[in-house]
Amino acid sequence: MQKIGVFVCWCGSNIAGTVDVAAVAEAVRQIPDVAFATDYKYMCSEQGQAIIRQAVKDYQLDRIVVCSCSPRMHEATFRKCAESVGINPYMVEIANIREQCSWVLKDKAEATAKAIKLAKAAIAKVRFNTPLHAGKSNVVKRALVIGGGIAGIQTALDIAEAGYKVDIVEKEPTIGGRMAQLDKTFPTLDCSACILTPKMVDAAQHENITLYTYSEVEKVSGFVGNFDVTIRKKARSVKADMCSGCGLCTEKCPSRKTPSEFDMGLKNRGAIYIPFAQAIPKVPVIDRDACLKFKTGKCGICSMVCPCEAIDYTQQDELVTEKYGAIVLATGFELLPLDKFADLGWGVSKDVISSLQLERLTNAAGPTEGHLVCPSSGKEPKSVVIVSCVGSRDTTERGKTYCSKICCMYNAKHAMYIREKYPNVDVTVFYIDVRTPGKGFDEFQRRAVEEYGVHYVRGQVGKVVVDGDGKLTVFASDLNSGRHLMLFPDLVVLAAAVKPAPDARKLATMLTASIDNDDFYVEAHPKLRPVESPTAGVFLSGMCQGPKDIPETVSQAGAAAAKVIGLLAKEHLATNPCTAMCQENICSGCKTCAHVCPYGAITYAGKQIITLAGTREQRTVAVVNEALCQGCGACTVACPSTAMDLKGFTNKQILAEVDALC
Amino acid sequence: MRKIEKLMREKAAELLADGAVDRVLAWRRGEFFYDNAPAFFADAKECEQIVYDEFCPANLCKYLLQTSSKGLKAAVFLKPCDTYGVNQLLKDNRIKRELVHAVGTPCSGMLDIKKIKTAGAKGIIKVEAAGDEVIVTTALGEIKLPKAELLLDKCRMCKGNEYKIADEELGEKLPTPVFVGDKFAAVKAIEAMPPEEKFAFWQQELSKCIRCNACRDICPACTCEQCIFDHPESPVAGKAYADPVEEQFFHIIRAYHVAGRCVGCGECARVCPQGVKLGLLNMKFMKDINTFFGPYQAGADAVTPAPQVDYKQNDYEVSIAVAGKRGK
Amino acid sequence: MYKISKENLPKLYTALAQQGRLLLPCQNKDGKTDFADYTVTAKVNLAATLTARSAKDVFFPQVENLLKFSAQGKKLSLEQILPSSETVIVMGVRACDARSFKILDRVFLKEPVDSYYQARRENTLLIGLGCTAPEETCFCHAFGIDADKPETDVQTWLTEDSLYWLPVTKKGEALSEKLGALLELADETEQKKVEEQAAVTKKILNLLPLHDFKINDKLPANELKVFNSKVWEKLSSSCLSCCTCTYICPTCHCYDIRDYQAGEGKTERFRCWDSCMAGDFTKMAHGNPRKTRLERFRQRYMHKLVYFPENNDGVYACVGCGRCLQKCPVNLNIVKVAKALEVSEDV
Amino acid sequence: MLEQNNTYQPKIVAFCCNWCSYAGADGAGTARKHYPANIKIIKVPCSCRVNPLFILRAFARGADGVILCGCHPGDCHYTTGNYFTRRRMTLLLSMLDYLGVAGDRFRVEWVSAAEGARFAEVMNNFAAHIAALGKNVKLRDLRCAK
Repeated sequence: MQKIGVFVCWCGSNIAGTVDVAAVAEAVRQIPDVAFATDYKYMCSEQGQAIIRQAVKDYQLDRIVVCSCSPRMHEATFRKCAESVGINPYMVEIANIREQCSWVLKDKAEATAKAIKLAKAAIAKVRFNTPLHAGKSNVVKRALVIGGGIAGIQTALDIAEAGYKVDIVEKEPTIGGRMAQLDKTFPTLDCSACILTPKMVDAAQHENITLYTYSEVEKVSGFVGNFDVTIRKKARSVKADMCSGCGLCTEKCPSRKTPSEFDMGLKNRGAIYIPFAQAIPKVPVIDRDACLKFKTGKCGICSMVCPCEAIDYTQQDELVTEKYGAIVLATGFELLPLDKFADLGWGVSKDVISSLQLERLTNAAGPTEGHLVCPSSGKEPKSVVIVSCVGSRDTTERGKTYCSKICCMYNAKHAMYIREKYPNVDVTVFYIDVRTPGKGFDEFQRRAVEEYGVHYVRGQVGKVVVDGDGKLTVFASDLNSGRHLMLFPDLVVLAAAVKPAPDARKLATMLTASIDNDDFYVEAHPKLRPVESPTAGVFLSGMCQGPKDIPETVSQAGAAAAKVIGLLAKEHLATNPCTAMCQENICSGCKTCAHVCPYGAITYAGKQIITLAGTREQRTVAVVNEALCQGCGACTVACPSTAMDLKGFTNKQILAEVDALC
Repeated sequence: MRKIEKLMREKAAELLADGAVDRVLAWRRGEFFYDNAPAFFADAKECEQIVYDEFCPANLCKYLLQTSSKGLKAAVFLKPCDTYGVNQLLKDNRIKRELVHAVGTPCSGMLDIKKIKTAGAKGIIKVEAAGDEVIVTTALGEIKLPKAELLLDKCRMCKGNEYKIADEELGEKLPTPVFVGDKFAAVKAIEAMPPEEKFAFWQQELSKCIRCNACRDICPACTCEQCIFDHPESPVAGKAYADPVEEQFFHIIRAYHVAGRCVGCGECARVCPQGVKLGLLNMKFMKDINTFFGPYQAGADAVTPAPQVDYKQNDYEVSIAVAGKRGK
Repeated sequence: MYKISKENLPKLYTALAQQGRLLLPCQNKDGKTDFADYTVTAKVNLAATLTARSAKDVFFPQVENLLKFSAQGKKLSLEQILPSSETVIVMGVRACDARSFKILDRVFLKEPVDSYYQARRENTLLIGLGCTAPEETCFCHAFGIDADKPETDVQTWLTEDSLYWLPVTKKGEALSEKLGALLELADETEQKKVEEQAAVTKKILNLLPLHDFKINDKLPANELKVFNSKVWEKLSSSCLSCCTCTYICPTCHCYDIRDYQAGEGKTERFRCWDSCMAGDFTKMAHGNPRKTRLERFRQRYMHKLVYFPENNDGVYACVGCGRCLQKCPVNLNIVKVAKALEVSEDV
Repeated sequence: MLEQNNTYQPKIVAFCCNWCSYAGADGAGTARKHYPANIKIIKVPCSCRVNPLFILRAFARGADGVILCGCHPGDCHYTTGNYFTRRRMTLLLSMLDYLGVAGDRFRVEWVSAAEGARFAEVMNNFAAHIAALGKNVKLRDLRCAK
């Protein structure tokens, strides 16, 4: 027979004031397997715990029930106490007779009766408790950062500074990401390159950081502390170790038909190219789809001009496998493709451009060396219209329902660029609302209006019509005055919505890191764990988690780094012992449970099973990875044969509680 | 159908003869003309005993569990509606695709001997379907009856003559009985009842149940190695209803467990010795799944995850299930 | 022999109902006929050849409570639950079902006597009904049962206009006396009518597909060979292991005893039908003696056709009611099994 | 308050997820928000741990009402748990209603850790609702009659 000890706490008058604690102890004493029951003023106090320890010795208790405050307060305390006298901490149950009883009830008889019920329920449960042991898993002291934009770079630098190895995987030929494309940054209007490139260099030169550019994550397995990752290093067709980055090849390349990704298609690049001057590494890549050598076999000019014989047409993709303790997702964003916005002139007129194109047009290192011109004519515009919320806060299927958050600020910034350099160019911004929370942000936007004389019109642009000789007419409404407007700008800038990078979904499945309906990664908890993904050991940095500006991105990058450092600093990870368990003799291997597991903790394996009938058979059954399982219990209900059960909350335990409470 | 029978015998013999399969799953003649029974064939010579006519309602797919678990490759003759069951078994990972040779078998609807008898035919010797009529030869002569009324209930819910899985097809597809009207009409009728009436209705229905488990054992969605109703440790283990509430539990849980798995083959209702209207429970869940989670047909393929293991962030709130009544 | 005209039957039912609890074949909402308590509104259907379920529930209900025990603190108290002692009259019992009770008696009334069964048996009075329209699934003759003469306290026959009534046992006579004027004496010619009708029934029986079906009487002698026969694998492979056959069978009589924890230390012990088809049938501490479907399937038919006759003067545990032929989901049945054994070289 | 003037006290079982609703219940306590004594809470890690079997068992054992509380959709500690709960319980509730047994005796509510006051409010409303319905006779196992 089990020997259960029940300890009823007064919590001073908090409980004893409303509950007849002695009566509770007396009531449970009648239960056959309750070997000892008592009450005391403060069970959590040292004296209180001493009473428990003594009772365990005197009555050889093997299970403990404490009737006290919420387990969220002192469950840990009493578990430790039990452990100190050789009882497994998971043989302790708490009956919450304060928050759920004395504090919500006034009538003493009523409260006492409820307290007794709750105690009986805890006793009923504890009968089925079994000793549980937290498992241990080691931690590989190396982190992987996926994405080499400002978020990835910052996270990597912070981790590296703390003394841990970090690898950055960037799918583009260079790190730097979107920020590298920008001209200036709000709200300070300092040059983007000037603040970014030093960080890029630091990252490249840091002894703890390894860069994998022009590379992609191919495969991820394992779990927190022990990820196995395969990285595909795409063939550059250029030997990085021999290349001096002189750029001769890129100048001489005869193929000039490919629009430059970096310049947002405002300029063409060679088949062999370096995205931009400050690229890191400053090693060109051959775009094999564009290269004549690869297409026709002829040409080969680059290898002829190369002074260091770095060109290698035979180079193959390379697969690198590496172990990591933590993974940071910093996959960033792109602009919503605007094909569906022909009504705003997109794709109809070259002079209807996206905000990122404007950044390139105003950027001194851009295709026009920073001269703002209309792409169609090459002439300076006389007036510019900026349209906010293009595809943002848009409930139609062509747009996104969320607010892209950064547009209001960069619209103001763009307006300022223009008015600063070309005071006689007239700039009008159409907006639904101007949203500029953030330090110095609202002031910034007001400066645009007050000092730079930018026209802000509250209203939507209905359509942008392009006439025969390419002239633009903007039809809009001014909601404040209720007037319909017709404008004739030379340039229209569409502030397109941001969306997560297209490979976010692919990575999410690889890492079992969930994404929301818009493909942004989901946080482990929207408020309390904003930089962690629900998958242990996977962290989020920057735009991939949701729209952010640079300051926010950098601070989140730091936060993610801190989390990673905290994880890598551990020698071992204690795994939560309340995990799912598969009763293999019942499991049919129907693979239903894996569908509902948010952590990819369930796999399947063929095993020799002794059935309940006593026969032996080879069957496929579910296997739970206890390091991954967080113990939510979704699988236990998904399983039709209840083969899946949850330690610490088994079917038997919960049903025992139900029976005791009804 | 006779033509198809010939093709079946040839196909079965051929497959067994050249060792393409170890077993063939088909039907064998019973004591009477109307009680053809599922049967395994291992010997090409035996295949002459294969029968196929309007009295082969049994869905053979569940027998694949036996062959597949023994590592035997089996050819199985599947009427269009039976193919859904095979997909479900595949989806539930209960059989190995490479051990199944699915032979699509045309069907124009199966007949219900009970209906023929209650239609007044006495001393029946032979029954044959001809177009939309059924010719019943009795000791007293021939009677012609309209086929539609004599079809099995499950055939009145025919899903059409498409095979959802088939490695090969026998002959030409046959026109299937066209089911007219709303297949959820009966469910809706019950939904419309006031609670007391619903309760009374189900009390009457479910109290018929003798817990023989035939519904479960024939069901292509009920393939647990160990059913919770048999597991000694399970909270609902039991062999009989010691209290009426258990009748409800058994049927709620049974229907719930096959919800999203139930392919709507109607076998459970067909085999129930007590005539419990089990279809009304399964159909209810099908209707709910379609209305609450979007259109779904279990067994239409072997991959689409069941609605219960899937979700949308903007799913209905639970109260939608009774929204009408609770005005929520 | 007595008689009572059809229009007076309701009077008869009421009179019988006054003598005790009256059960008789009634048609339910779905048109199925089963034994049910008589009520004025009940749709009595004596004409039905066979009730969906046999009448064995009357003596051997699917579930019956045996005792209760409850624990107060550390004390335990017991309470036995006895079967009610009310008189039960079952009317419209067919010859096959009537014989099944004799078979059950061999199980429950031999030492140790099952007091629950015994009490019910003693308190029950059976009114048999001769068959006039046997179905093609009938084969009671294979067990020497006379479909026209049920082994009951009272035998009755239904003709187009009247019900003929013949008390056979003391119990039967006593009942007939109680009914008094309701029953009028039947004269010679009328008795003839009944005999003619019986002759017709015999003719029909001889036309039915199973008229020449019989169980091979050499089965028990060849017990071991039968047990090891290859036919079992073939037969059992299509069996679903559901319990339909055992539950609708009038002679199947296995039961399980279970406890139900009603909470707060209360427990109820009840017995309920069990089935040799069930996976946990006869599961014991060491496990289950019959682990596979084949073994369980074989057990059922070995029991009916071999073991039972061996221990009961050659009486088979089957009465040929044909319910298994009607109800098996996959059309397996004792006839099929017996025939398979007949042709197998193991017998 | 209604449930106090009411002599009949319905028996109610509340399943609460550990991260939101159980904390919410604690919040109700800390804020001394009264709710009927006969509402008893069972802690589960996540609402998705609650098997329909538990709910049916509670009714069988004589519960007059059962309420299941979890994090608001989107806030689940395990990110997706309550999405599955929502689908499962929609089907269960629908079936209970279809059988005419307890369509109005079972409810699912999302209560966050911050909503202590709301927890009490939800419980009071549910208790009043059940009290109005009276005893659960249809889904209870008579052998458990107390």
